[in-house]
Amino acid sequence: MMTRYSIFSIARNAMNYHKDWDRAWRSPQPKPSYDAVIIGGGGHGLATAYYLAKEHKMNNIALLEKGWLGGGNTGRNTTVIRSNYLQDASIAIYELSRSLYEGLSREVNYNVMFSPRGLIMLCQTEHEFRALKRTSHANRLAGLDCRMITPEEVKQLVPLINTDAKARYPILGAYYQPRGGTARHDAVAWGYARAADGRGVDIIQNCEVTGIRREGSQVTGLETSKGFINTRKVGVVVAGHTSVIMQMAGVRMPIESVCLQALVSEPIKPVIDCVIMANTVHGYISQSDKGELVIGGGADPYNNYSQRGSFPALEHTITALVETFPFISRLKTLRLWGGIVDMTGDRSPIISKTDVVGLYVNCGWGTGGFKSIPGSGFVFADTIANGRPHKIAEPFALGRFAEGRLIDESVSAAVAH
Amino acid sequence: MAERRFHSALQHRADRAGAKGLSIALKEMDDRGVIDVRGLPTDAGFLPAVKDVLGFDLPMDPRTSRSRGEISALWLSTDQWLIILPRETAPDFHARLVKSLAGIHSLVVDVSDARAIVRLEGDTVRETMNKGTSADFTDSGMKAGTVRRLLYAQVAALAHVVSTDPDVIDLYVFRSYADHAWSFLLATAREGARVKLFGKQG
Amino acid sequence: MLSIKCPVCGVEGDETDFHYGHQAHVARPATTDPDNISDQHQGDYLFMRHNPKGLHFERWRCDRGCGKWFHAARDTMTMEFKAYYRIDEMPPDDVKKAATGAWAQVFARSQDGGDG
Amino acid sequence: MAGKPYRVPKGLARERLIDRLRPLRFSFDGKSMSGFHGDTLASALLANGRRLMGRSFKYHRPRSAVGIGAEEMNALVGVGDGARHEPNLRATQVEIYDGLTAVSQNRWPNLDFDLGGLSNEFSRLFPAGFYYKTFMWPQSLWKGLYEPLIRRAAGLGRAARERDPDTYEHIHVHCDVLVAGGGIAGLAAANAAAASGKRVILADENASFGGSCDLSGETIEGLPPSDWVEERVRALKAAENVHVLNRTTVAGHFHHNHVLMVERVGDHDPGLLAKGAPRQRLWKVRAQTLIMATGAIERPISFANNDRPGIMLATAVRGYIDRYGVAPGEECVIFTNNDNAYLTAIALKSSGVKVRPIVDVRARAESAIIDQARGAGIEIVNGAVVSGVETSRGGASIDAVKISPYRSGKGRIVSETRVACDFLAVSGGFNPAVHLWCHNGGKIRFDDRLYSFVPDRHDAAIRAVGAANGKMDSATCVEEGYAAGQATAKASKTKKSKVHGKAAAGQQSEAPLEPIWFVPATGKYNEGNKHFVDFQNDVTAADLELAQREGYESVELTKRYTTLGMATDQGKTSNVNGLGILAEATGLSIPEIGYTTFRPPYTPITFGTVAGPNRGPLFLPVRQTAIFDWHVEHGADFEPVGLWRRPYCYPKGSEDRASAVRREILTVRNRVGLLDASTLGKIEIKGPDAGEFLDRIYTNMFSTLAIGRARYGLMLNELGFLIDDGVTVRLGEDHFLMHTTSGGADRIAAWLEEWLQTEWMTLKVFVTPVTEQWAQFAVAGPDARKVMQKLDGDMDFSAEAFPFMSMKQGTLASYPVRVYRISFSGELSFEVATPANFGRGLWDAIIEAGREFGLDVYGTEALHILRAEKGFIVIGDETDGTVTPHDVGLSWAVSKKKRDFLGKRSLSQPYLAAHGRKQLVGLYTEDPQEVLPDGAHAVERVEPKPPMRTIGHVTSSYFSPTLNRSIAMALIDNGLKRMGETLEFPLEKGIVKAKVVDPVFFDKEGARQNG
Ligand SMILES: Cc1cc2nc3c(=O)[nH]c(=O)nc-3n(C[C@H](O)[C@H](O)[C@H](O)COP(=O)(O)OP(=O)(O)OC[C@H]3O[C@@H](n4cnc5c(N)ncnc54)[C@H](O)[C@@H]3O)c2cc1C
Ligand SMILES: NC(=O)c1ccc[n+]([C@@H]2O[C@H](COP(=O)([O-])OP(=O)(O)OC[C@H]3O[C@@H](n4cnc5c(N)ncnc54)[C@H](O)[C@@H]3O)[C@@H](O)[C@H]2O)c1
Ligand SMILES: Cc1cc2nc3c(=O)[nH]c(=O)nc-3n(C[C@H](O)[C@H](O)[C@H](O)COP(=O)(O)O)c2cc1C
Ligand SMILES: [Zn+2]
Repeated sequence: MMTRYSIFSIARNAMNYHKDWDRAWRSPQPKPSYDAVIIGGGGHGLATAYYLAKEHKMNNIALLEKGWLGGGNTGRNTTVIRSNYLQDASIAIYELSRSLYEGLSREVNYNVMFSPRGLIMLCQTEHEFRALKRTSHANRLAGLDCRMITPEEVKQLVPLINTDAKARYPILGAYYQPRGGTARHDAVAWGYARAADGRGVDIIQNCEVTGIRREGSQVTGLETSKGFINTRKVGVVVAGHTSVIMQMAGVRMPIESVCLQALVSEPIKPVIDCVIMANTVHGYISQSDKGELVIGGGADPYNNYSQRGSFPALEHTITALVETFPFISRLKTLRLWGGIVDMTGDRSPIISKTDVVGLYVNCGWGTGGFKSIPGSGFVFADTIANGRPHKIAEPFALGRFAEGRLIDESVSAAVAH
Repeated sequence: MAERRFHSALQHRADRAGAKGLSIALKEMDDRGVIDVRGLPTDAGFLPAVKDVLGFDLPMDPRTSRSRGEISALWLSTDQWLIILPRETAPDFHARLVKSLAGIHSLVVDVSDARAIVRLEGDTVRETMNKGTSADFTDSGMKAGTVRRLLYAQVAALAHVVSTDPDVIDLYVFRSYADHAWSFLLATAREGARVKLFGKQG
Repeated sequence: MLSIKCPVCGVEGDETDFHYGHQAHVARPATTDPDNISDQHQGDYLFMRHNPKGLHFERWRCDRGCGKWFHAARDTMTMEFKAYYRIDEMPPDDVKKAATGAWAQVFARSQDGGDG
Repeated sequence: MAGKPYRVPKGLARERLIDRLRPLRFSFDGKSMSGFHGDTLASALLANGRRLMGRSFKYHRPRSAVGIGAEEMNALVGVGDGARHEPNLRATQVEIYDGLTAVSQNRWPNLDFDLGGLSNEFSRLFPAGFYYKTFMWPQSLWKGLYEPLIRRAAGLGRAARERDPDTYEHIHVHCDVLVAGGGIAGLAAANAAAASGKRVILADENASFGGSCDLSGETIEGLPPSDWVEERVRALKAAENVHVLNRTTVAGHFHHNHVLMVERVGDHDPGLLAKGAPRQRLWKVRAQTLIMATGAIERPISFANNDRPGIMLATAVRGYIDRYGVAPGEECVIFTNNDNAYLTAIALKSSGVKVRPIVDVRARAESAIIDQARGAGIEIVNGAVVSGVETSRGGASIDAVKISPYRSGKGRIVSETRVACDFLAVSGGFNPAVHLWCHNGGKIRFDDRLYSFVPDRHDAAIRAVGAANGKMDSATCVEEGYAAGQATAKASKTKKSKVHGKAAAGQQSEAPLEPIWFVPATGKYNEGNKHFVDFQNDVTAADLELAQREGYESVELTKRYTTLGMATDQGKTSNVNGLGILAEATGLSIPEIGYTTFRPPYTPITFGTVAGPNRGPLFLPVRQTAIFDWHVEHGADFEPVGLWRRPYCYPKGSEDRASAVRREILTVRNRVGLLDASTLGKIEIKGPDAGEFLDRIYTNMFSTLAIGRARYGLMLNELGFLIDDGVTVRLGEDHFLMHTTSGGADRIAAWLEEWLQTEWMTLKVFVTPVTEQWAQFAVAGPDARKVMQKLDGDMDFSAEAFPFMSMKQGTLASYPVRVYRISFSGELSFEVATPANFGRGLWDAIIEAGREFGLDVYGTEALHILRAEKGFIVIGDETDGTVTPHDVGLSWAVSKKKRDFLGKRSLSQPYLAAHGRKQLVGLYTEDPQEVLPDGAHAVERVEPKPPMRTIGHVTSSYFSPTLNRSIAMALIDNGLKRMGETLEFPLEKGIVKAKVVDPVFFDKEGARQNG
């Protein structure tokens, strides 16, 4: 039984200079065989493993991560959390996720710093204004706590924003989710990892899956850099690398992997308290608890696995934000980076069984899946455990592409961060 | 019959004939006409039919142009050219070209009003261009006659290197963007912001 | 910022002078036989994409040059362009040989390209 | 805080960079101080005896400058007032000018007395990652209490509040060779490359060139370093093929050798800004070869309280004396594990600063430099370490250091000797600055002579030379530079002229360095003592060990758990030391531990520079029609439509938007209105296969259209969804003119080209966009014909001669025109097009001619309501990328005859062909005055509270002045089957009921437009 984290345990450990903390998670060698194996140690994979262990009492399971926990997009995302999507199917999973975030720190006894500081989506053209009004009506009737606000209210929430009515893209209004916000990205991965480990899940880092073995249509095991592992249930949760892994099982995916970049400014005293998204100009910004402005924008167009993007996308975003927040002109960025995101044909995720028995896939979160980690893990675990889609996961099945049953969020004029 | 009124793209800019405090000279060339010609050099008859009206051969090499007297032909693509000529002669030239090309697969359009043309002149013209576009204007390959399509100041544009000594470049932008391009030029050609690339430095 | 060279007009420029056209050699079923296309086939044509980590075959448009579409073979890890070829062409043989995974199957399956 | 001002007496030091004849005044935290031209803020502060320059991030420990350049992590200050204030600048790189104002950061109430310092007292409670372990209970307090506290404590400097008054610009440049770094290696490389006629750019972040060669104590090709540098720079500046840039940081290296550089044009001299210079310039460079000559960065050593003000890097100390004639104190102890720091001892001595012993980790070390130091009478203690410091003034100043015997390998310190001194020079060796090398994925390998990483696998695209490549002696640096420069020439055809010969510098043989990552403190184990690794983020050796202990083993996890290397200096001085400590903690080797990813920028760059000229009015282009000025003159209320600005309406006098729009609509319905429709997309399409082509592009038939006639067409994407609509006219047998939506103009032109080029290559069709060639106006209303006839022209406008959906060419008021009888308002309407430069003239003529008929202009909002009254759809309002023609009642426009057109097959995919999809209907609210809000959703059944199942939403909703009641269009599940039903729309304010009706609200039979 691992020590509970609390102010008291910290005080106790301070006595002898923190030399007695035990490991947050073990680093076990893989067993020859597991009841189920999750591929991918990002937020979605770790959450899936945790809920498999907790909700479905599957304790003989492993999670394989080719690098380090959270080293994929979970460790490099701008942490915007919201649930104010347009389509019913999206609202269902993102709101489940957001509500799980509310209690996550205590659920996993690890402070993930979920900070529902409020999220503002600016309306900067009549068209965007209409689109977000439409979303607001849909969300209200779905029971979400969201509302349209006036430029004056925006100014109150973010005094340093440029609300000049003669601006190139004047702020006509905004769509506000008071309990949208951010969380500490690494902590989400680490918290789930520690809690899953506590429930017996073998979390195996530096273990790359190199092949998927099947007998007929049934998965029988995985080849990995640490040897062969027998299992008849595999959950693939590898985001940007989905096509690569699924190819190992001969399954083609409606996905392209492209680079999405982000950057942070030097830390400064608080200037922005909410998350602001300016979708017309492809920029969004928030300020972390450490004081950096965390900034993201649009993805590069071309297929890319290098985790290094092109500058124009960032230049476009920064230019837009300097216009929206003139005061940042003399602030500086100290680091920029990229991640490989998995974009589907309709920009909505895939949570699905496949034609290969025992092979499940959870991907396509693209530029917007940090916010969905708890919900996605919850329904994916249920899907894997019971061998049939969870209600909320159903609409996100692979079959929708051949039926034309798309879940198109671009409709709501909001880029999906 | 009432008399026609003509308004060039930059008519409203008082400084369109020349602004102060710049490191180069700028002016709008509103007396040029432009004919867009499309056709296949592989179609027997196309090139001769154009030559009959033009008086000389269309340039076939990418990014080049040919000129005779008041008329220039600019290469745009493997099947597209712009003919630049005195504005008042454009309608007649257009009519004659259409006639000459009758029966030959082609599309000839008088687009004299579709673009604004700004002439840049001075010894930092190339640097000024490179403040707005990634195409390499200091390259020795950019000799007189060169035609280059560009993204200039976020806008689709075309540059025609008219001469290299002195450095003269005609910048073409679509009419609706003329005001923006002009403002961008004024901002980046400021004397105080002068840059001279690869020259002797003090 | 990628640097790209158009095989049609030879212009070399920043990626911002070009337009990305995604996967190359996707055959449009309706062009060949509009009356007999299964829902699955149409769905695959619209959505299923090769997405290799490594050598990829794609389309670009020479926006700021001749305006023509063309093909390119590019490594999605190193970004290195291995070949540029015209829109009506298949990749040069040496590059074709270097293809792996789904692409190798495509080129094996049909000499005339098209992996409907 | 006092402290004796200290400039070394004139003549004792070379003072290479300052000019004592040009004194300057500047202020720090409001206190006026003096310095000399050439000083940096750091050198000037030290000269003024101001050692305390900042506070650390987490524990608010007092800090002073440790370095002398980009590596500085402590001395971060805010510079400038008001709108020009910039936080977090390195005092070591800020060149002072007369009147410069600077302030310290992250302290309250002031730098000397900072309450934040308390956190240092409780620091034991804040180990790495402590916040992950607490503040979880109760949940509500996180947002309400804990987080606000943390946020207030966090952050360094403060942001300006107003708009930045300075200007920025970009420049693109291409070169054969870009040399990053203007030290001797870079200068040599640039010279060699230039000699071969290559186009060369040399950039160095400093004001002056030469890098650290002046501190190397060596001669170069027989010359004193500074002379050699001067000669080289002069040669480069004289060359026609070279561009030399100082104050220019090579910030990032991207794919295909794309390099970003930031030139600080005016930061050092407000006078230049006044003369119109941009403050900073972003260079976007495409280089054939990048030569990285970025030098080496010295590393500190981790011992107890090694962060105290007065503890500096050895080369920095040497630099302050040699370049600025500034000594940080009066009595110095040197702590080193290599020879280089001996040069500092010698330099101090010769400048009259007392040098207490050189404490050398190495049990024995012999070399020329060491002898030289000994010869100068400097005491050397071998096999020893500095194990701690004695401080006063809350740690702000040093009184003495503790020296202890040391045997390599970690053991406890048994004895210690106290040596009084007021500052300490430390050298733990040098790390090649490999940042640029790694930005784009370049590999590095561990060098066990330097105990650091050096570039691996050079190629034609990127090479490293000099200290950046692990070469620490001048001779080799210069040779390597020449060689690399010449190598770039190999490829070229350009003739090669003779390149400067081999470097002939007496290479100083150095005694090998002995790595030391951690110095144990005296007494008990290291409890409570802080051995800093990352100074700015207050990351200690204990934090790194804790991360390992807790299982954050990967160096990437350790980094994120402890924030090692994540501060504004990005670990320039701390990363390798951190790896050393991790290696000792885990028993692994440093290569086994690996290293974290280097990312751009090398040093932070301002957002203003990145935005460059694209701000304010130049942020994005505003597209203007030929009538734009008229609209402005007549008080148009504009709205952005794509990049265009279009008049939303033209309020008169005190009119508000709504009443202006109502007036404009009634003008059109009752008299005649004029609209600037120039933004409509126009594309000429010609060729023997033009008709066939249009049949494949549109859902309906165009090959059958008669010459001179017009037809409304729909375009789908391959998914089967509507993407554009518009009227296409047949100009001739093989010649068409297509109209697209304003937003669609460019997109659709590209769309047509794409299909012609990539799919239907055999079709003989040319496509030329002509949107910008034409100004186009709609003259619409019952009196439209009268106005047209009033304008003298050569066309017969009678209903018989000029029927609905036909076109004519001719002249009107002397202007050449194309006239189309098409209508988006439902009224009798003529759309008149004339070449754009005649647009304004014709516009004025029409207004003139229309005056007697009460003609007036109308804007986009009136247009939208007029079309809504007629039930016409707007792409983007009624459609959203998921809507088929059948959904919006346009099945009549979808040909059944054609075997194929874009999107046809997808229309029969199961879900698109399914029954009960959302279908377009009209809505009449029960209360005719009640206008449904845009996007309002109808529900299947009203529930006491959400959730309620929605069945569709309002796509357009207006109050119709014509019908004097509200009208709306909506996409409703199975809508067509619901005609006559009453739907319920629950709004915040209550439920609104509306009846489902035909979406054509006005003039169903079209008598008016056809008339
Ligand atoms: C720059 C950026 C900004 C973003 N901003 C936001 C935002 O603001 N809000 C939001 O909600 N979302 C955002 N996202 C999206 C979000 O980060 C992702 O959707 C989410 O993190 C995906 O989590 P994941 O666990 O599915 O994938 P990942 O976190 O990428 O985890 C996948 C893991 O699989 C591992 N793996 C891959 N191949 C193998 C193999 N063969 N064997 C073993 N393991 C393997 C990888 O190493 C990786 O650790 C952003 C993404 C990026 C890149
Ligand atoms: N630091 C030391 O005291 C030390 C240690 C070893 C060697 N040396 C001596 O240093 C010299 C090494 O010469 P070198 O030329 O290889 O290195 P250098 O350090 O002398 O010069 C490198 C130059 O590049 C600049 N620079 C670094 N990164 C940059 C960037 N991203 N953009 C722009 N400029 C950048 C630096 O400011 C510096 O001016 C030799 O004389 C050698 O003897 C000194
Ligand atoms: C929300 C967020 C905040 C970050 N803040 C910092 C920071 O303050 N300093 C820093 O050096 N990096 C910061 N990073 C970036 C990481 O250092 C790193 O670049 C990112 O996780 C991608 O990993 P990689 O660069 O190692 O590929 C931050 C990343 C995220 C997602
Ligand atoms: Zn081309």
